[in-house]
Amino acid sequence: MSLQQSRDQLLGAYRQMKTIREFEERLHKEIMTGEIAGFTHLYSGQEAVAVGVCQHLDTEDLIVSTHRGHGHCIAKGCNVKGMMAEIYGRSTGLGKGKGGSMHIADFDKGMLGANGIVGAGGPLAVGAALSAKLDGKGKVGICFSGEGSINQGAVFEAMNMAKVINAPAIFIIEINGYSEHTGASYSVGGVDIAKRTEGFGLKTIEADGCDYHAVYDAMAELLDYSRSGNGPSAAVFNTTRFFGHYEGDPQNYREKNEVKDHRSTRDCLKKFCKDNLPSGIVTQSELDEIDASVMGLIDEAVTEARNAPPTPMEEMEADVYISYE
Amino acid sequence: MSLQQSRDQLLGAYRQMKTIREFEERLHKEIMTGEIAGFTHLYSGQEAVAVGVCQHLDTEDLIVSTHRGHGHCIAKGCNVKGMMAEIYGRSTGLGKGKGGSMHIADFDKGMLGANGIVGAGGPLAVGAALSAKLDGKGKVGICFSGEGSINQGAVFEAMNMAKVINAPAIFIIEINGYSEHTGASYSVGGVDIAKRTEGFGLKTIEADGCDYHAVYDAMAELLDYSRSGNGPSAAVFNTTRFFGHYEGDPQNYREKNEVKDHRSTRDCLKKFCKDNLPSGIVTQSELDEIDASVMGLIDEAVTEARNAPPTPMEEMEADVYISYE
Amino acid sequence: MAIKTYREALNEVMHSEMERDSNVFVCGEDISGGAGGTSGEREASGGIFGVTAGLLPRFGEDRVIDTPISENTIVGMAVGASLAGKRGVAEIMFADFVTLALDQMMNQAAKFRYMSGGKAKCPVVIRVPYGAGMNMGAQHSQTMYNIVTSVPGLKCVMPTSPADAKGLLTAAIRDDDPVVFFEHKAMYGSKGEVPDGEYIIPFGQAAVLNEGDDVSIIAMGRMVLFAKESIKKLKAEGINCDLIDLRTTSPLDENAILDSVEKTGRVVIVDESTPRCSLASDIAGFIVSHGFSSLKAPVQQVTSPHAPVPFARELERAYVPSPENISTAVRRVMNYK
Amino acid sequence: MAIKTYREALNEVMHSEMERDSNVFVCGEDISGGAGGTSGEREASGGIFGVTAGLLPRFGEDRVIDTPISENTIVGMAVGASLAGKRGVAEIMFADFVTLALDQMMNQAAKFRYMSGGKAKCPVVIRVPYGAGMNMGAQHSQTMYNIVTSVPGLKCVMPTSPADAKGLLTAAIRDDDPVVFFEHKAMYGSKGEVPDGEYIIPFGQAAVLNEGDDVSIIAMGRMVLFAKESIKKLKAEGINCDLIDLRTTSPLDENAILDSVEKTGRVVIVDESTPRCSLASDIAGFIVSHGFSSLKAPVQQVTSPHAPVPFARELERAYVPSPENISTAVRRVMNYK
Ligand SMILES: Cc1ncc(C[n+]2csc(CCOP(=O)(O)OP(=O)(O)O)c2C)c(N)n1
Ligand SMILES: Cc1ncc(C[n+]2csc(CCOP(=O)(O)OP(=O)(O)O)c2C)c(N)n1
Ligand SMILES: [Mg+2]
Ligand SMILES: [Mg+2]
Repeated sequence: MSLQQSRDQLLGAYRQMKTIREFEERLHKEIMTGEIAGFTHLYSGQEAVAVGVCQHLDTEDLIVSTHRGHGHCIAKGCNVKGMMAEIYGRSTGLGKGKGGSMHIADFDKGMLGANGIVGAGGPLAVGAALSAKLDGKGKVGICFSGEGSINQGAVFEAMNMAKVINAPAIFIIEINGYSEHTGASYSVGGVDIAKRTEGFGLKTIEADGCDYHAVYDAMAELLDYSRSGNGPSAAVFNTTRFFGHYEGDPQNYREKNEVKDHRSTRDCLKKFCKDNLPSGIVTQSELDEIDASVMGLIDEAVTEARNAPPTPMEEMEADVYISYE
Repeated sequence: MSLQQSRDQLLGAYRQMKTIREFEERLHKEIMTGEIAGFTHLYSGQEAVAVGVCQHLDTEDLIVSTHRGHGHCIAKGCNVKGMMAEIYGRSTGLGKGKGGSMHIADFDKGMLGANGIVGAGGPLAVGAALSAKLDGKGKVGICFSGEGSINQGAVFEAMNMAKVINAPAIFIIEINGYSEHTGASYSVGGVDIAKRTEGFGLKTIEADGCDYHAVYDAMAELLDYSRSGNGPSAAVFNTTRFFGHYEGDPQNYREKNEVKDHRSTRDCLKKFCKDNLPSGIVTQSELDEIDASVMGLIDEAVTEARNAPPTPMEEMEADVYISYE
Repeated sequence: MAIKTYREALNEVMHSEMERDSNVFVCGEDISGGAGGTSGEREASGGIFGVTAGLLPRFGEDRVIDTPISENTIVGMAVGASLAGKRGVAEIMFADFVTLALDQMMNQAAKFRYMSGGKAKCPVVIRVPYGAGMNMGAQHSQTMYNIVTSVPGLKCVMPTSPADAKGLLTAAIRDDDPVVFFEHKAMYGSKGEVPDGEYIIPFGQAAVLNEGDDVSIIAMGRMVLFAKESIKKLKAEGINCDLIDLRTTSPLDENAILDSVEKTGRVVIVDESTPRCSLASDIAGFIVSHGFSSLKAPVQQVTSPHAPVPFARELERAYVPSPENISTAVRRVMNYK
Repeated sequence: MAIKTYREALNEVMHSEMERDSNVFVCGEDISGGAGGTSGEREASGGIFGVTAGLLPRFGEDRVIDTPISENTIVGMAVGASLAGKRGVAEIMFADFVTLALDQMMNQAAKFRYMSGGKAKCPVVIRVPYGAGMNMGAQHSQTMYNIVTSVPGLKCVMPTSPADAKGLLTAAIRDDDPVVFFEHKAMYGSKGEVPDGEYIIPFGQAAVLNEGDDVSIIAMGRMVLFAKESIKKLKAEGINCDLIDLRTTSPLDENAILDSVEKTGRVVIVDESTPRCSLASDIAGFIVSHGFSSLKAPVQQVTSPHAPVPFARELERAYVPSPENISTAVRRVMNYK
């Protein structure tokens, strides 16, 4: 039923999903030590979306992310150690420690940044898509959004704008059930998000965001559509988050066993294994090897970040402008 | 086919439509004299919408208008002489000449103001509707918008907000074909506005905005719905404007005979006569009498505005605050 | 008097004002939390900083309104309802998001009364947690009160103690003009004595928190606390300072400023904002225009640098004005001859 | 050199820069007009003030983009494309609507480079027609440049002559940082000599438009023209003024200000904005902090009052600073002893 993918591709996808998962599980532990400052929003549980989308992209396809950006970064190929160092606020971070978890970016990788302003990515992604359109090489601009952000005026404007200027923008809406402490069924009036995006004239596909193959296939269709000059499109993926809104969130709004249940029934990594191990296209020992290498990478990333030099004081007033006098 | 209305009601509606029409036709002339400063956006052509909507309202139902607000003001019962004086920037104006054409308001009449910021009325109207909801007397908050404003984030947010808080807000969308010098078919991505409003979960009716009875009937249904606690709704009315976007607009974007054609085929006053004279429920002589009285009123309004004292200098810094020290 | 936190003081005012006047309502993102959640816990958070806790259970969903993420409409809705006779108290979760709601603040709320020739009344309060110091990065740490202060038609309030939080929020909710109310995030847990019963502090009255003949320190918001620390050390060095806590930056207590400047002739202004078109420059400019003859030394402006707020701990610590920065500035004006 | 209007100078720069660099594009509401109209006239207006005329026929719809009414997205789209390698020139039809786009200006464009540790580049220009004087009322007459100047990461440019319009817009489009470009609506028709060929004025360099030893007049935007008028009259009275046209308010030419103040010791600042946290106060504050020893008199700030812009002709005329107001302020500093 799902599109065929090579063994290498599948192993690559698994590696990314696993890297995201372990990055986040480790952060969850490290944050409790108090060594990491500020706000951290973990992506764990939603890996299949980031990876299923970004598997189709190269560095010239541009993505714009959200406050919950680690997964999108890793899926788009950002350096994992540079990310960890950024989250630790160190000079070796992707942004020299000046951005932090909510602002990780890697412009060389076509990753235009996580973003602390919910909804602000919409217009930016349309700009990225406009740039792609002007270049005429069939590239796209992708906007990741949570379902909470879908109430922000900027996101609606962006959808409309993309349609009007016929830009290859793709809006990925990840319904993880919550906008901070508020459930999706409350904050989204009219509830059916696909009906909204269709109201803006966007070709829209809904799929299971906990199923890597479902995401991958949906994106194949949308990318085909948007890359060929048909304008913007949207994907609506149902998914779940395994941690609180931010680290430290007591999650009183969630039914006690919800996360436990979702971890057992809606884990995209488990689903990936169930879908791909039986046929033998990938083997358990290959996955085990990946697991070990991922764990090693994360370990190193944490150790290196901890030991990295702090950001030097000169950085405080540097890079506000390229030139200013 | 259309709802029955008493003779008095019909004559009242006619008087209002006629007043709006003549107010605008006269302004169009007076503006050329140079006596009226600033930006003036005429409503002529769209009268059936303002009047068909406001016929159902009393002063406790609140409306929020646009930059093209004269028609909504008159339909909601604002004092015509006070309006004219405001447009002339005189001390006797509804806002003592401090607001001008784009900011005419009459809070005692439930008219919360024309507005120079396209789209800003959306959130304000939801607030008015919220107030009505809290009061529990079955009143509503009404937002007039042009189809150009339907691309503004604030309007989308407002629709969603009204749905989420179940406020009796009604969004009236007047498609007059243009947003300044740009056609509706260009600026509204996806084009079908009703599909958008339905995407937000709003009960939506489309009707001919050049037909007073069609507007009236549509509003009866929406008001019934929103007054009884079912939440927000929307009406989409196709209409036309007989003048440029603002006075002075050369209208190069319009087919040469468009206005002439519309004046002959889509004039809501003519249609009103055709619909109501044959049955004899109103008579030509009654309408003639109204016409004469309206012309007299407008004449007086212009004369009085012209002769009114200018706004005194003390007003420049007055009313910024109620109290400030 | 009882010892309370700044957070508690604010929370109690909302409780008592909602009790007192059924026209008062509150709205904002997650101000109760839990709506649409699976636990059924209807108040799951009571606001991300806990300031609105207990309101929903007591006053119900009609008057305690959790909203979608739509800052412009959160404010606009409160404004619209306030024009219609209610008193909306809207929360913008972080001051940085004022960027999104500025149209409803600056072009709508601030101008209705004027444009209507004095007929409109817009008694809305917009509560805004602000400020740096918690490693929240460039988009969750800004001050924004200079922008609000610049807008004719808005009032700008910045309490610096639990008692002032109570007195000023009560005044804000009862005020008939639009008020923007700045609460420093790092101050929510700070404690102090709070008067019992009804307590109102009129706007436009600065508090003189310390008296000294040498230097006038003029500060607002959290910087007042830093100035207090600095003053203690300076006293040990023999430098005695006036400390003027503006409390409201619009209206501004011009007399309190000029009186102090007349006495000392030496001025340090402490403002957490970045320097350009800041409150610091506003007041320095005011003094050189209206208190020039009293001045004995250059006015010192202690602000953050002209840069976004950095994330890294060490940088952020150096970025925000500190008690040491204040002391240095005071010594500099003292040494000027 | 040829005589051109301010509008023509701007228009020609957009033509030549779009010709020179295919990465440059323009976007905004009705910047060509006519899209979707019934006449088939694809460029029906060339911008509501005619500044973008002729671009669409020459460069086509891909690079000359008429947009829906969505200010935040107009700017955000230009910002996003500029991050991706283009150079977007966005138009906000009236400065007053900056309220709607401020998030993309202040929280996005201004901060990308810093937050990315210097990796991002955001060469966007946001053109903003501003100012009062045409009876457009409280929501179509504001200045907004104080807000933009306050934001670290943005540059703020305010040309006051057709020649400066050319030199500064060229510099803005080629600049690698985000630039907000303020054009006074009442100046579009004003004429002056404009250098032929490529002409670039670097940012941060004020122009000294008149020299005199008595008083320093520091002004920006349209106020520079009023100051010129005032200076002529004052000269007849025997008062000779320096006139400093800031040209860019961020970066600010601090040396030009201090040099002049050192010479005259008497300062009048003219700023069309309302007074609080204004450019006038910013510069007055700068002077009292950095040029105090030169000052011989209180700095005079000539601004609009702390009120929205009134509609009525007489009131608006009295509201905006006038040449007479400037002269009065100059006489006042001269008479101070
Ligand atoms: C403009 C703005 N408003 C509010 C917030 C605070 N905030 C951060 S994340 C969030 C919820 C976002 O929900 P959703 O879009 O569903 O993303 P998720 O957190 O579920 O990934 C909110 C309200 C913000 N960062 N920016
Ligand atoms: C925020 C904002 N952006 C732009 C404008 C300029 N403007 C005034 S009216 C208008 C077009 C509005 O079109 P529509 O909503 O269809 O109303 P109509 O003029 O047709 O009645 C525009 C772009 C404005 N006043 N406010
Ligand atoms: Mg979510
Ligand atoms: Mg229209």
